[in-house]
Amino acid sequence: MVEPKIIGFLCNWCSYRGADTAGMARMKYPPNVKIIRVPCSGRISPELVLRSFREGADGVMVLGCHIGDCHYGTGNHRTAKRMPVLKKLLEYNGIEPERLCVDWVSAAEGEKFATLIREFTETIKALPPFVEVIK
Amino acid sequence: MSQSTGHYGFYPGCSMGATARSYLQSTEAICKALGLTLKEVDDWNCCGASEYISMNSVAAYSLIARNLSLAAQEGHTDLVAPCNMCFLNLHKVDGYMEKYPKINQQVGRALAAGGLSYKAGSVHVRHLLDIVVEDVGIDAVTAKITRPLKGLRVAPYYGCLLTRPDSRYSPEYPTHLDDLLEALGATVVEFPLKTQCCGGHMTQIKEATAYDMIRRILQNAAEDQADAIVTICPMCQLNLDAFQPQVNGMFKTKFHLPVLYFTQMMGVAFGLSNKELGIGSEITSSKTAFRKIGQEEPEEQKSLKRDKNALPMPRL
Amino acid sequence: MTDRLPALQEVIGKLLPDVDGVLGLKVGPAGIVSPHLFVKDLADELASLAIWPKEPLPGTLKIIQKAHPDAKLAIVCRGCEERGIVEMAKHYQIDLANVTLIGLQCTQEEAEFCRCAKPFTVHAQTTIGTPIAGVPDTLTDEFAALSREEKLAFWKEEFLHCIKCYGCRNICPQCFCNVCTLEDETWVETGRLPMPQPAMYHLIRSMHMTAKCVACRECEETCPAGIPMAIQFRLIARDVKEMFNYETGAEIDQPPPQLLVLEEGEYERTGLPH
Amino acid sequence: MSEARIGVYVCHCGSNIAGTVDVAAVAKWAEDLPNVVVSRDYKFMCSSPGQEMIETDIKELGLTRVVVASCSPHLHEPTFRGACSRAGLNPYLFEMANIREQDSWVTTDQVEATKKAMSLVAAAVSRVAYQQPLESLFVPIDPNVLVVGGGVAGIQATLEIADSGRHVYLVEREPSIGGHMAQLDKTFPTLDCSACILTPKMTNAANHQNVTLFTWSEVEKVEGYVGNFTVTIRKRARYIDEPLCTGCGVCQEKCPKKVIDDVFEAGIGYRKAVYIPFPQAVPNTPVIDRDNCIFFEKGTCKACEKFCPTGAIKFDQEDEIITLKVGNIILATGYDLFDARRIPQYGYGRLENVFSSLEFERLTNAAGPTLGRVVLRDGVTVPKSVGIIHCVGSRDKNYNNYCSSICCMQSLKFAHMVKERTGAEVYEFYIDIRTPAKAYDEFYQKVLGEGTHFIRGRVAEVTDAARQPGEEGKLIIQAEDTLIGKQRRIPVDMVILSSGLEARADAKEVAIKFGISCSADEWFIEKHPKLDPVATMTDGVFVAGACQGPKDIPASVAQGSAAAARVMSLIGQGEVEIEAATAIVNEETCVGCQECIPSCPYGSIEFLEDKKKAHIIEALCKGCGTCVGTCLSKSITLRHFTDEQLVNEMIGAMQSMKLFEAQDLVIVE
Repeated sequence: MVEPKIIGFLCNWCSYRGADTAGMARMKYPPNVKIIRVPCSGRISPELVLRSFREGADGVMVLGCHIGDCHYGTGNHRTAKRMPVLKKLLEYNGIEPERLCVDWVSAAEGEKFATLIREFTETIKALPPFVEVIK
Repeated sequence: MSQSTGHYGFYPGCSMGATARSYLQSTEAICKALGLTLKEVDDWNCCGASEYISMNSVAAYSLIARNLSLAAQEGHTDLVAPCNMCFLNLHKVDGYMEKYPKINQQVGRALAAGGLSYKAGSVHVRHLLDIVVEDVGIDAVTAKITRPLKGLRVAPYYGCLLTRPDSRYSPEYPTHLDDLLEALGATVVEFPLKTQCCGGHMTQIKEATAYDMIRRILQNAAEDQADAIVTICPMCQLNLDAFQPQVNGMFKTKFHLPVLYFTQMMGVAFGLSNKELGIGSEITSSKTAFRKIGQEEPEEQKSLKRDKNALPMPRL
Repeated sequence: MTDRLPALQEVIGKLLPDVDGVLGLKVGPAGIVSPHLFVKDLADELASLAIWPKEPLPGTLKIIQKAHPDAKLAIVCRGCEERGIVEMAKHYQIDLANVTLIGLQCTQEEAEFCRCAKPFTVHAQTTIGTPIAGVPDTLTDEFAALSREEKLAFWKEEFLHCIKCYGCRNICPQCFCNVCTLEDETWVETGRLPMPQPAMYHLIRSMHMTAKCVACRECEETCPAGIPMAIQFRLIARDVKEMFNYETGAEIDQPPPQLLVLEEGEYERTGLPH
Repeated sequence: MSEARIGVYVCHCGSNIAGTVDVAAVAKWAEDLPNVVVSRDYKFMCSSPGQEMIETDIKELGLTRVVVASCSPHLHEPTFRGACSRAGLNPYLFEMANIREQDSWVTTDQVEATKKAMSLVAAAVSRVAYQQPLESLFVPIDPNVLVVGGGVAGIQATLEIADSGRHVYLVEREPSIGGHMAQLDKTFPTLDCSACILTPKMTNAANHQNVTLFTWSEVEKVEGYVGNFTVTIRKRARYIDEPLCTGCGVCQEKCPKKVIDDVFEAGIGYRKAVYIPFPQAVPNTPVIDRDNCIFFEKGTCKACEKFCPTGAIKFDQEDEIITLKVGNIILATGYDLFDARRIPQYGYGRLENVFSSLEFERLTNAAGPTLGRVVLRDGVTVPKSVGIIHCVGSRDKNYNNYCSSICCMQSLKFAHMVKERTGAEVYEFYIDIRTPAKAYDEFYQKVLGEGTHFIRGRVAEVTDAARQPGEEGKLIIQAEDTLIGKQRRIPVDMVILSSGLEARADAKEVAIKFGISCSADEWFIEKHPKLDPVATMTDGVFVAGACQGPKDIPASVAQGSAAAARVMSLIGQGEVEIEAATAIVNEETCVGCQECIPSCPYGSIEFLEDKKKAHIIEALCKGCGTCVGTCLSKSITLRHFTDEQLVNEMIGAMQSMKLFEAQDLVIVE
C-alpha cells in the first residue's frame, strides 16, 4: 500500500511545541506527516487546506491550542468555526471528511500528539489514495 | 434516573424467599407507600453468589447474564437488586460484557444457546437503597413519615460489596444510608466499620475468623451506644444477627444488638405494623430497641461541651 | 407571472415623486428584460415594467449607491433579493438607511422554479402579491441522500462541463470583492479545461458562500452548462443554521457567525473533538 | 524568486540527528534543489564554528537565503538568525527544518527518517525563496515591574529588582505578605526559626523606597505586551485608613466577634473580625472581614471605631481600582495544600486528632494558637505517640501522580519537633525517603538517631475502631510494612498527614489573565523545563516559586532571584525587539467588508471611514494571522507567513514526497 502523504498545519505556541515535547520524550510515530508552522491556527484559511489536497495530500491536519488556551486569546475560535464547515464541504463533494483532522494539542501533550499522528495515519492508510480522485 | 413512572425490574434473589422474608415484606410495604412498582423478572435464576464465580467464571457470567437478558426482554431499563451480592454480580457482569469483548462474545454464545441475547449496558443494575435515595429522594421519604424514630440510636451498616469496586458513593466512607436514617429521625452513631466485611460465607468455612470479624462490628456499634444496626443486605443481616450468641460465647461479650433492614426502619417511620414489616422474625429481638422511640436519648458519655482551650476541628 | 404587474406599477408610480429612482425590471426594445432605474420625469416608462424573468437587482443597487451614496432609492425585491440586501448591508456594501424595499412575493410557479424555501419578503413595508409557503428543495435533498461515491461521481460529471466563465461569480450579489481569489494562480489553475478535480474553483466558492448565500439560485440560472452548484451552498447553509444558529439574510442586526467568538454550547454542535 | 542564492546546512547534532538520519545524503540531495548554491552537513551547526561556516558562506558565496536543518526553531532560530545578521543577511531570510524533534527522535526506520528529512529540507528551501527582508520593531521597555504574590519567591524578586534601582509594584491577595513560609515555625534542615529569617526581608520589601506594596489586592486585568503592560488592580477596602493606623492593635482586642482563621491559622486557630494575620504582619494595618463583622451584618457594635485612638476606622471605604504601566511581570503566586478530606479513609475532618501538615506547623509555632505546645485537639493532652504519614495525595494515581518534593523533609522536621517537645514515640509511614539537597540526608540520619520508627508502606486506613486490646481510645494506623511483608496496626494518639502541594485553585484563570498556559496539573508552564525554568512562552511574563511546580524554600528563593535577573537584563537593554511578522492590508483589493475587524483578538484593526478600507495598527498587531485567514479576497498579508510562502512550503514537501514515491528511492548505506 503506498505510504499516505499528509500535511500538518500546526500552531507555533501549542501544537508545534506539543510535537517538540513528543520528540523530547522520544515517542515514535509514522513519518508520513510533514509539519508546517503557522503563528496561530486562525491563520489557516480553508484555501490552504484545499490547496494541499489539490497538490495530492492524502490527508491534512489542522492542530491548534485547546479552546481558551490560545496564545492570542480567540484565534482558535475562528478555526473551530471554519473547519467544521470545510469538513462538511468535503463530504458534499464526495471526499471523505476524515481526510481533514482538526484537533487541539497543548504544549504539554506530547503523548496525545503522537497518538493523534498514529491514529490519523492509520485512518488515511485505510482510505484509497487521494490521487485517484484527481484523475 | 429510571423510568419516570417509578416502574422497575425486580431481581429478589434467593434469600428473600427464605431467611430474608422480612426484607421482602418490608420492601413491598415501603414500595407501596412510595408508589414504586417492582415487577419481578419472570423465571430469574440464582446470581451465583461468590462460589460459582470462583469455580468457572464464564459459566457464572452466562448464568448471571441470563437474568439481564430476561430483564431487557421485559423492557426494563432499570433492574433493582436489594441484596449486595446479587447487585454486585449483576452490575459486574454488565460492566465486564461492556469492557471485555472476549467475555461479551463467550457469554453471548452461551445465551444464544438458550435463545437469549443481551446488549451490554442496556439494563442499569441498581441497589434498592440507591433507588430510594436518588430516584425517590429523601424529601419524598420524609413527607411519608408519621412516626419519626427520634430517640433511637442506629449504626448504618453498608457491608463491603455495595460501594466497591466503583460506585457513585465514596467506596471507603459512604453516607447516603446515614442521611436516610437521619431523615427518618433516628440518631446515627459514629460507625467507622460501616463498610468492613461481616465475614460472608466464612462462617461456614472457618468460624473463628468469621466470629472475630462479626465481633469487631458489634463492638464498634456497641461502643457508640447504638440500639440497633441497620443493614441493606440479607447476608450481613444473617451474620450479624444469627451468630451473636456464638460471638458472646467465644469472646465473653454480652452483645444484644438487633439487626434490621433499612426498609423495616422506613416502614416503622411510616407507621406501618410490625407484622407487615416482618419485625419480630429476627433472632436478636428488637423489642427493647423499638421501645426507645420517643424517649429521651441517654446522656452522651464523652462530654460534647468543647473545653475552653480546645482547638477547632476542620469542617467536613 | 404578470398578474401582480398593475399593482406594482401603481405602487412605484406613487413612490416615484419622493425618491430619486426605483430600481426594477423593464422590457427592452428587443423584448429582453433587464434592470432599470425608473425616475419620476420618465414615469411613462412604467408601462414597460416587467417581473419575469428575474434578475438579481441588489448588485445593481450596490453600484448605484457606490456612485451616489446619498441618493434616496427604492428597489423592487423578492424574498431572496431582500435577504441579499440585508446580508450585503452587514458587510457595508449597501447602506439600508436610504433604501425603501418594495416586497414582491413569488408565486408558486416562481417558487418551484427556484426550489425556494422562503419565497416571500419579511422586512419590506409595502408588499405586492400574497406570500406562499416554501417549496421543498427535492434536488438538494435527493443529492444529500447519495452515497459518498455517488456524490463524487455526480460532481465529476457536472464539473466536466464547467468552462470557467466566472458567470456564477459575476451574477452573485454576495460576491462583491474587488479582486477575486478564484483568479489567483496560487489557488486556482488557469488555462486548463476541463478543470482538474477536486475543482478548486467550485470548492473555494462554496467556502466563500458560507453564511453568505441567500439561495436566490441566480448562479444556477445563469450557468451556461446548467451545473446545480447551489446544492452545495444550500447544504452548507443548513449546517450553518444548525451549528451557529444563523440564517443568512434573515435578521438585519444579527452579525454573521464568522465574525463572533464561540458562544455557549456552539462548540459542541461543531462535532469537533473535546 | 529565481535569483535567490540558497545555502543549506544539515546538522548532525552529534548523534541526535546523524544517529537516525543519513545527514550526508540529505546534504548531497539538497544540492540539486532549486536555487541551492551550497549544501553542507556539519557536526554542530549551533556551535561557533558551525555559525562561522554560515557567515563565511554568506560573505564569500553571496548567499541571499539560508536554510538550517537541525533542531526545533524554538531552540536555535535566534542563534542562526544572529549568525545571518552578523554576516549582513537580513535575519528573516533564514528558515529552519526541524529534523530532530520532529524527525530523527521520533522515527525508528533510518531510510524513512532520511526521506522525511529530505522532504522537510525541500519544504524549507522552497519556502525560503519567497521570504522577504523585514526590519523588527523596537519598543521601549517600561522600567517598572509588577510582582504578583508576596511569598518568599515574590519578596526575593522584589528586593533584587528594587535594589537595582527599578520600581516594583508588589501585589498580595492576603492582608500581609509572607505567604506559606510565614506560617511555619522551623525550616528544614537548619531548623531556623522561619519568621526570624523571613521578617527582615518582609520589612525591607515594605519600606524600600523603590517598592509600592498593594496587600489585600488582586490583579483584575492585564493588557499590552512585553515592555508595555497596562495592569488594572483592585485594592479591596480594608475599612481602615492606612496612613492614620499606627498598628496599636486596640481594635483587635476590643472586637467581640471571634472567627476560625481558615487561611493563616489553617483552621486550627481563631482571629477577630478585625485582624492582622500574625504579629509580624507587614503591613501591620488590620483589615475588617466584612462577612463576619457585626456592623456589616446587623449595623450595630462599632467597638473598633469607638476605641481606635486615631479614628482610622472607615466603614464607608470603597474598593479602589488602580491602573499601572509596567514593562515586565513576575508571577510568584505559590501553591495550595492538598485537602486531605479527599481521602476519607485517613479520617481528616472526622477523627479529632488527625492533623494536616499546616495545622501542625501552626501548633508548633510560638505565635500559634497553642503558643508552640504540641497538644491534641482537646488543647490540653500531650500525645505519647504520634504517626506521620508521607505522600498524602501525592504519588497516588487517584489524586496527584507527581511527588510534591517537600513532604519528606517536612515530615522529618515534624518527627524531630515532636521528639524534642513531647518525647513521644514517633512512627513515620513512607514510600521512599527523598532528601535531595545539601545537609538533607544528614538531617534524616539525625532523626533516625533520635529513635523515630520508620515503616515503609502506604497507609491503608486511620481508624478509631479498636480491635485488639490496647487500641481503645487511640487512632490506629493500618499499613502494610513492605520490608517485613506484614500488615501492621500501630495505635497512636495523634496523626499528622504530610499533604502534598497542588496548584492554586484559580491557577487556570490567572494563567489566562496573564496570557500564559498551565500544565495538566495546572502548574504554570515554563518556557523550557531545563534551560529556561523562570521564563514563560509569553515574553515579559516570568514565573518563580511553587506556582511553577512543587519546590522548597531555597529553590523558590533562587527562582525569585533568577526571574529578577531576567527582568533586569530586559530593562538594561532599554528596548525589546518585537516580532516583525505583523499583518498589513492591501488597500487596492480591500473592499471594506470589515469581516477582519472583529476577528482580531487585539482589536488592532481600524476602519478608515474616508477611504472605506481596513487598516492595521502595527504596534498592536501580534502577528497571529487570524485576520488573514478571515479575509476572503486575500487582501491582508502576514509578513513572514504569507500565502505564497506557506503554499510553496507545502508544495516543496509534497513534490519531494511524490518524487520518493515514484522512484522508491533506495538510500545508499
